[in-house]
Order: sequence, then structure tokens, then C-alpha cells
Amino acid sequence: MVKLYENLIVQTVSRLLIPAMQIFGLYVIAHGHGSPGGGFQGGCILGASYILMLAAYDIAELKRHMSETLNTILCCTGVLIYAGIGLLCVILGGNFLDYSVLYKILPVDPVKARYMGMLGVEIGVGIAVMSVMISIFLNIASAGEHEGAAR
Amino acid sequence: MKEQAPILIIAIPLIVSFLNIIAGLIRRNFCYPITVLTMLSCVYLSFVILDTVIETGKISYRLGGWEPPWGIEYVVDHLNAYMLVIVSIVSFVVAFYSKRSIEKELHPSKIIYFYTIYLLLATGLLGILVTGDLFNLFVFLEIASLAGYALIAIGEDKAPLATFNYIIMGTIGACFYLLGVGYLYIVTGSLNIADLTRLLPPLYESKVVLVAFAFFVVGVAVKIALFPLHTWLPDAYTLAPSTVSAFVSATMTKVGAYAMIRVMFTVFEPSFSFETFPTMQILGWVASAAMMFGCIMALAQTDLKRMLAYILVAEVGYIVMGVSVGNREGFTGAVLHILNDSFMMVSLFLIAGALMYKEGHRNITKLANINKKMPVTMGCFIIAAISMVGVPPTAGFFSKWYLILGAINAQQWFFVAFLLLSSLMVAVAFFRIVQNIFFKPSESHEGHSSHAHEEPVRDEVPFSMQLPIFVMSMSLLIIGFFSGQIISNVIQYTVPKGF
Amino acid sequence: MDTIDFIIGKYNYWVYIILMMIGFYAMIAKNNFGKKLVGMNIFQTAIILYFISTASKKGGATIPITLSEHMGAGVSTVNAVQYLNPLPHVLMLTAIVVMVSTFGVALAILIMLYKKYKTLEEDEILGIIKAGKES
Amino acid sequence: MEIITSITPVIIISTSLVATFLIYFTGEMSKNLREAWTILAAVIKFAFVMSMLPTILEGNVIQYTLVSIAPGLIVQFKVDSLGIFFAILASFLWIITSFYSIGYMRSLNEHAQTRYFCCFAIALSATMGVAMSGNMFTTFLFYEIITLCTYPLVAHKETPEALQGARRYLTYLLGTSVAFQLTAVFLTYSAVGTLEFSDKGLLSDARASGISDTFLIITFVLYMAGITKAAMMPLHSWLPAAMVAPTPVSALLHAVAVVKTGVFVVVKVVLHVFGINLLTELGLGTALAYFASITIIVSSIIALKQDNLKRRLAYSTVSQLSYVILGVALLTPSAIAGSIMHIVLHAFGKITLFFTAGAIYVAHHKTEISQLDGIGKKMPFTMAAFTLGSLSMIGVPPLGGFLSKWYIGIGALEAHQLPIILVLVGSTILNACYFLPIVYGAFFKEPAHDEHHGHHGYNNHSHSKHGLEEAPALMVVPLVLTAIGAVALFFSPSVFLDLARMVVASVIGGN
Repeated sequence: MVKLYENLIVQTVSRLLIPAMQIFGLYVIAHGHGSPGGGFQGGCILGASYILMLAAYDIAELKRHMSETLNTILCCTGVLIYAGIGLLCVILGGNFLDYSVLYKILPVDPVKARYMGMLGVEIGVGIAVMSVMISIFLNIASAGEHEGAAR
Repeated sequence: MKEQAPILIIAIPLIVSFLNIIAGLIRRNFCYPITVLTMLSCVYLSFVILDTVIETGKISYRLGGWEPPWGIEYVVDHLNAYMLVIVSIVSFVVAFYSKRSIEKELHPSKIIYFYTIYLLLATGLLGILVTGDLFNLFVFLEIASLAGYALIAIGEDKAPLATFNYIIMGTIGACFYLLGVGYLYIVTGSLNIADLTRLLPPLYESKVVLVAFAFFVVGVAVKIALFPLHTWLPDAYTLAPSTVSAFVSATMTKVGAYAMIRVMFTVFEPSFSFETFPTMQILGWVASAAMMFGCIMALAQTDLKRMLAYILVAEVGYIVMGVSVGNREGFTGAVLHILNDSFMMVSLFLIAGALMYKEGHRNITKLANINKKMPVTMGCFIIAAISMVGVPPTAGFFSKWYLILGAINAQQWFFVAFLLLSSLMVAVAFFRIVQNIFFKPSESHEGHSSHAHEEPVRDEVPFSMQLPIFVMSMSLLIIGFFSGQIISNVIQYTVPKGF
Repeated sequence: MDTIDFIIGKYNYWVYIILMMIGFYAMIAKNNFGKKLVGMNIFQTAIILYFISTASKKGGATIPITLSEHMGAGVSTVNAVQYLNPLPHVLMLTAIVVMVSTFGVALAILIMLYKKYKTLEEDEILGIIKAGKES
Repeated sequence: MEIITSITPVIIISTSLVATFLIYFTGEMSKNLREAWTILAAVIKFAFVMSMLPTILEGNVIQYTLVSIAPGLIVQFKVDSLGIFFAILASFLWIITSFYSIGYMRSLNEHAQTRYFCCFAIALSATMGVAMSGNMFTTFLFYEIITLCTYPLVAHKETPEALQGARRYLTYLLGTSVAFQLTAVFLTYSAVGTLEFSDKGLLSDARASGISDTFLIITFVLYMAGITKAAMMPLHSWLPAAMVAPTPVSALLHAVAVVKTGVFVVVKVVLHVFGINLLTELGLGTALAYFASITIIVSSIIALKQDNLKRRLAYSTVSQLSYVILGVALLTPSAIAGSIMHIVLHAFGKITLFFTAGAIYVAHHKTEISQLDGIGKKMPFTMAAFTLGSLSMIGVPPLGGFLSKWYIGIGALEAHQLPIILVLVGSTILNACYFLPIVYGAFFKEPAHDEHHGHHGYNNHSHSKHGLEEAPALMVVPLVLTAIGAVALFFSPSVFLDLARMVVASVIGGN
């Protein structure tokens, strides 16, 4: 178990830092298709913010914000967003991940639809990466003993 | 539907694997039917693909609509389509079988994750088969391997140790493969297999290409457990849950063999693989050693699954042998053996799982009179064993026929001798079991003329386990009779042009 | 002189080879599973280093960003000489993901091993298994 | 010669396969049903075989391609004179053996009778398959099936000795056929690209097309080493080991079906794979003949010192099988006719002998020859049949065995191989030496006294009568029938002799 260290400085700094990290993570995700960044990087930053929370407080505090079930569901949702957009393209008559056909359901032209599609995929990837990071850290930090772990 | 089949066959199991978790959170019982249905749809899709390929030839699918050398391309020709059918049938059958076996062997809370990872494993394997891009192949290889690690690790007591060795070995293999990709990339600037086929011939003199080839072969050899690099396999496949052993043994090594064939004969031309590099000598002798070693070790085992695992090492030797002799017969034999061996391995491991389910052990010295308890299962076992030995008219004979013809045509008499010798040793290995099962009097047996002794009560495994066993072993007979059709309709188109 | 040039001129490859060999040695020869895992990580990182170094160019090439949005119209979006080859980076991004997953699975298994045997030394674990068999 | 396409061969083979299923599923319900299926299948099978006979006698060939698996791997049936010869023999003796089996199994109250009858039926199917096969692949296929499905029969008693014998049986048969015969099949295929039998010989043109002599000789040696069912020395020891099987099994399988399959395949290989001309050119026929001669003499000598009746019969079988090989290896018309005749004549004689051995075991539980003194008075019919059978083995006219020895002798003269004549004479004397003492002892010696008490327990009820103590009628009648058959074949061998002559004509005339 991770021990609870009542360290005021660490906790305060984290309390300040975590929102900033999360905003930055979201920024990186949202700009992934136009500049360096994207789902993986942004997701990692988001995940890191939660890991910092776990490091500064304890598992219980993390679970108050992100329960195990929610984490699992988020992980699945992320992948499903990504694969779902791919399949949506197939349904709309294009190839898998051929975002340009999304213009049929989005109020934009095919070029912009590509942007939108990519953004959607990045968001999906970001969510998935974030929750997987949290999940890996949680499992390993607690040596697989917290409730809900696959034992 | 037809055009989208190559992506759907990967996307459906991928999506469903994550839907499975959510469904499992609602109700644990949902996972099994969802998995079975998904695999069934994959079987259907694989047949659609095979049908299209037979009718129209090679299928090319552009992911995201990007042009091939830049975007990722999925290419399905006869070899992939054939492998897709094998892998999807095996994963469907094993999924169908899994329900009761998993309930017995795993903790209930793991069942959801089991099915999730199972589907991911299927995704990875099918992905390796459809992709036409070397790096994409690496990614799918790692997806499959990672899922494999996880599935094996939830097995018996000592499984984590075996898995850790497997991870170390598997990672070395994957990294070598990745280095091969990197070396080819720096000389050609392309990752697309079709593109590389076009770009490489002028560069055959280059040392970089030679090194890349060596990295590829060694990397894949680790993944398929070719003899000196097989050390991870017996432990891992023995200690995994029965269902997983069946699935992984029937597909993982075969798909690896596919990757090897792809690299040796599509990325590089046969002329390079055989002339620039003494492939035939090296791989052929390594394969011979694998056959001998696998069979000898199999003879020494008392654990049914461990014995099968060692036989698997020998079977990998067969396939590599067929590839390494470098002629049409040998190659046909190797490709046919991929099919036969998958089905044989799946039947035998499923039977081992049935024994685990009913008896709680799989020690071959303690199976006396089990045929009275499980007549159908044991009948299937005999058919699978006969096929493994290679007695006509079972499927195993026909691939061995071609393998031996290939070795004869290549004038490699030692290989012929090794092939026959290892068949004999497999025969002895299975014969021990058959004798233990059918003719060893159990303690209650009172001597031949008395009717006093208790007949063991018939106690078969549940229907959901029995049906897959029965179907798979019967299919060995059916495949045997149709091997000619399989060869003339599919396999002959897979033979590389140089032969 | 040629030899020195050969070493200095391609120093990135030499670094990658040395790192890879260190990792490889640790994976094969170390007795402690944790150290093996660290070796594995070094090994993979070396490969990443190799890929990334193949993408670099001499003479101040930069990362490929579509400049048009930020710098206004008129700047061409594609001027290959200015940019590094982005493909190896992308490949390595995927490879890193693979690597992290492998690392995660391996760590989880190490934890299982440690909980079971209370040690990560290979010979000790094998000894415990052997003792368990005999008793 | 006409080639007629007919599905009859498939029907013949599937008859007993269907019977196998019926036996398996109804066998545990009722004994009578199980036995009825066996006999019904045997009779139907025989009827179908006979229905082909007129067509074959007219000089036609019945052919049917069941399934073409791959180039060279075709399951094809071709019934010619040689094939139907063997088919008639095996299917006829199956009927008789079925009755005998029933008597034997019921008297001894054996266990696992369903398995026994099932395996028996499959073995017969496969024997028919070998008899009617049209190419080497089909032959090999059914050859292996015979090996596998007779294994449970040999191991039937499930005692340690039975298991050991059965293990040796399987090791020898399966091991050599996979290691040598299969290799030979491969070499044949790689040399000429087909495996289909032809009257001139499959490999007859091989020499012309540049295949080296060494290659052909190696192939021939591999064939001969691989067809272990023919029990040529030094690979004969599985046959005595297989005597642990119940007697009907020894009788039909190890005097007729299995071992005759072996020699039949040898004959096929000599005549239809290599062909007379090629073997004469290579000089392999003579070599094989001398090899067979050695087996004949040596195994007869070994037979002399066996005390177990079935083991003596087994060594006698080893020696007699080599007669067939000897005859065909001489490569002259009379010798080939003689050797083919010997297949059937030896079958009738030896099955009689095994039947009597089984009858003695059932009635008196005696297995050793030294225990048989005076038994002729208790079992006159059985021992009379034994006498006829052994005289036929020795080759005394007017018994069938004389015919084949006569023809082989003439063949040896035609081939100018005088030493072979000496072998024939020597082995006849040896045969007499190991059979006649049994007959003499049975009829003219008094039973040893202490022996009587030793088996007191077995025959308590009938012992006091001191009269006839025959085995059940179901066993005695078949063995008397086969003994009569051995006599009858001397006087009217017409059908078999005609067929044998046709074989010779097709092989020699095909030049």
C-alpha cells in the first residue's frame, strides 16, 4: 500500500498543479492533428495528473475522483470512440478511418470533416490512454490488492 | 460488405472486446455468447474473403483511403485468406468450448477479462494476417503476444514464472523483428510489403539488407519457438488454462510461420532467401534438430499437455523444414501442415482440457479405463493421435507426404530420414497413452472372465465441450479427403514464383 | 584516421549498439527478474534511439508543422528539406506504446511472482519450486 | 480385357464398416444381435465378392476411383484376377471364422466382446481394401488400417504378456512400414510420378528413363523390409509374439488376413510394381528367392523346438509364408502360379490347425504340445482335422498343399535353380518332423497320468465320463469344414487355379 504522507507542500503544489496539467493535457489532445501532440501525449499528461494525485494523497483520494469502474468504462469508451468513428466511416460508404466521408453527417465540407474525424479519434485515444495509465499505476502501486482488481 | 471484409474481421473483435467489459459489468453471463457470436461472424467474414480471393485474386484495402506506399494497406492473397480461415475457425471453436472449462479453471472475477483478452488475441492474430505493412505487422504481433502473455499468466500455479520467461524471449524476438524493419526502412524508405518487393532486388548485394533478413528470421524464429529458441514454449503452454493452450498452440506458432513465409518469400524473393544466404542449410538442419528434440522430449513426459507442447516444437520443425527445402512440394506441404497442425493441436489440447475438467489432472499414467467414462472424447483422441502420427487417410498424412516429397526432390536424404523417424517417435509417444488408457487394467479390474468388477460409469464432458472436440477431430478426416481440393484451389497459388 | 572517422561520424549508431548490448546482457545474464526487466527497457529504448536517429538531418531541420496556419498565407506547407522525417517518430510512438504495455504486463507478473515467492532472484525461485516438488 | 467401372468394391468394404457401427451401438444390448450382424455382414460381403467373379473370369477388370485426394494420392480400387483371388479367400474364411469366434468367445466368456467383433470387422474391411486396391497408396492406406485395428485384438487379454506382445506387434508392423515401406512409396512416386499398378510393372520403364539401378535396388530392398506382415526373417518375431491373441484372431488374422496381406503385397510389388522383366534384369528375383529359402529352413528348425502349440504353428506360418515369396521370386510362370495357389492352400490348412488349437484350449485348457498325448481319443474330430491340416502343410497328396509345392518345384526347375528344389525337399522333411509327432502323440500315446489331475478342476463335470470331450459344435463344425476344404482343393482347385493362371497370363502376356 502507498502510505499516506501528510506533506503540506506537496499536497498544495499538486492541488495547484493538477488542474493546470489537465488543461494542458486537453490542449495537447485538441491540437494533435495540427501540431505536435495528440491523443497519446495528451492522454499521458492527463494520466500523469491523476498519478500525481495518487502520489501526493493516497488511493482513496484518487478513487474519490476516478473510481475503478469509471476508469474501466472510460478505457473502453476511449477505444470505442476510436473504433466507432472508423466503423462510422465504413457505414457511410468510405474505407475504415476515411474521415472525409463524415461530411455526410457533419455540417462541414469533406476537408474539414477530416479534421473533425481526426479530432474525434484523438479524443478517444486520449481517454483510453489516460485511463490505461491510471489503471496500470493503480494496479502496480497497490500490488493488485485494491478492490476491483482482477484477482 | 465484401470490400470492407478485411477491416471488419479485425475491427469487430476489437470493438467487441471492449464492449465485453461493459457488458460484463452489467452481467457476467453476457460475455460468453457475445464472444462466440463475434468469432462466428469472423468465421463468416473469413470465408467471404477466401471466396473473393479465389474469384478475383488479391484484395487490397486502403486504410483511411490513403494510397499504398504512404498509407497502411491491407493485402489479402491466397495465403492470408487461407490462414484467416484457419485462425478464425480455431478461435470460434475454442471460444465455443471455453465456457465450462474456464468456469472450472478460473476465478469468476477473471472471466470478463478472459474474454476481453481472448478477443484481443484474436484481433492481433487476424491483424497479422491481413496487414500488408511490415510495421503494422509488428504492432499486431505485439498485440497478439501481449494478449498471449496475459492469458497464459492467469493459468496454473507456476504460470507467472513461465510467462515472465516468455515475455523476455518474446520481447527479444519482437525487437529483432523491429530492427529488421528499421534496417529495411533506412535502405528503401518504405514499409509497405508490396513496395519493398519492388524496391529491394537492386539492393540485394547490400550488407544492410542481409542483416535485416537475418534479424527478421531470428526474430520470427523466437516467436514460433524454433528449436534452439523454443525454451519458453513448453512451460508456457503447459501451465496456461486449457482453453488458452488450445488456442495459442494452434494459432500463435502458425501465424508466426506465416510471418516467416511472408518475409522470406514476399518481402525478399526466393532467389535471395536461398542463394545469398544459406537458408536451406541453416533452417533445414535447425528444423531437423527441432523435430528430433521435440519428439525425444515428448517421449519423456508424463504430463499430457507438456508432451503436446514438445510435439508442437517438433511440428514447427516440420513447417520450417517444408519451407527450407525450397521447392513446390515442400512449400505445399508446409502450408498444408499449418492447417493440419492447427486442427490437430486444437483437438488434442481441447481433449487435454476435457481431461482436466473431468479428472482434474492430465497425467498420462493415471488414465486407465478413461475410455469407458468418456468414450466419445477418447475416440476423438485416437483420431487426432493417428493424424498426428500421419497415418492415412487422416489429414496429417497428406502434409507429411508433401513434406517428404519436397525433401526428396531437394535431394536431402537426411531430412527424409528425420521426418520419418520423428513420425515414428510421435507414434510411440501417443501409443504409450493409448495403451495406458485402453489396456491398462485399473485397480478395480478383476481379471478377464469375471463380470463382478464395476463398469466405470459413463461420464462425458458437457455438450459445449464435447461438440468442439468431436467436430475438430472429425474435420481431420474430412480435411484429409479434401486436401487435394485445398491444394488445387488455394495452396498452389501461394507457392512463390521462383519455385 | 578512417577508423576514428568511422566511429565518430556514426556515433549515434555506436551508442545504440552499446545500449542495446547492455540491455541484452541484462536480459540474458542477470539473475534478478527486476534487473532483467530493466535490461528489457534499455534494449527497447536503444531501438527507439536508433529509429529516431535515422530520421535526423544535418543542417537545422525541424519538426514538421503545418506553418500556414500560424504564419499566414504564402508559406508552402511542404518543403521536405526543412523537415525531419516524421515517419520514424510516428513508428516509435507506437513502439513506445507497445513497450509500455509490455512493461506493464511484465511488472504485473513480477508482482505476482513476488507475492508468491517473496523474492525476485531466479535461482531462489527455482529452488523454492524444486523444494515444493520434492516435499 | 475390358475395364468396367463398378461401385461393388466400395460396397464390399463398407459392408463390414456398417457392421462395425451396428455392432458398436447394439453390441452392449444383446449378444445375439452383435453376432448376427457379424455373420450377416460376412455373408453379404462374400456374396458381393462372388458377384464380381464371373466378370473377372471373363478377363475384365473392375475399377472404381473413390476419391482423388491429390496428384498421386488417389483412393482407387481395381479388382483383377489376383485381387479377387485374395478377396474370395479372405471373405469366405471370415464366414467360417465368425461362427468359430462365437463359439470360442461364448465358451470362454471373454470380456470386451464388442470391441473384439468391431475390430475384427474393420480388419476384414481393410483386408478387402488391400485385395482390391488399384495403386500403392491405397494399398498402404489399408495396410496401415489393418495394423492399427488388429492391435486391440492382439492385446485383447490385457495381461502384461498380451500387452508386451501387442507392443512388439505394433512396433514391428507400424515402425517398419512407416520407416521403410513409406519411403519406398515415396521413391517410387518420385521416380515415375504415379503409383498405379500395372501388369507390366509400375517401374518397368524406369530404367529406360534414366533411373539408376542402385536407386531401384534400394527401393526394392526398402519394400521388402517394409512389408513386415510377410514375416520374412529377420523381421518375423512379431508373429510368434502376436500369438498371445485369442485363437480365432490367430487363426484368421495371423494365418490368413494379416500375414496373407503381407505376402499379397509382396506379390503385388514383385509383379505389378517392379514387373518380372525389371527384376530379372536386376537379378533381384533370385536374391529374394534365396533370402526366402533361408527363412523357410531356419524358421522350420526353430519350430521344431517350440513346445507351445500356437508358437509352433506361428513359426510354421513364417516358413510357409516364405514359400509364397519364394515362388513369386523365381519369376517363372509355374512358380508364380504355385505361389499364388499357396496363398489359398496354406490358408485352409493353417486355419484348420489354429482352429484345432483353439478347440483344444477351450475344451481342455491345454496349450503345450507335451500335454496333448492321447487327446485324439477325447477329441477325434478335432484331431482328425488337425491331421488333415498338417498333412496338407507337409504337402502329402491328396491334400491341397501338395499342389502348390509341386508347381513351385516345377517353377524352380524352369528357373534352373536346383538348390531351391533342395530347400523344398528339406523343408518338407522338417514340416513332417514338427507336425507328425503331435499327431502320433495325440492318437497313439497314453495321456500322462499326473497331467490328468493337474486340470482336474476345469473339467470336473465331464471328466468322469471318459468319453468324447469335444469343444462346442460351433467350433468343431468350422474346423472340420476347413479341413474338408483343404482336401477338396486338391481335387477341384478349378476356380483358384484358373485365377492363378490368369494372373500369370496377364503378367507374362503383358510383355
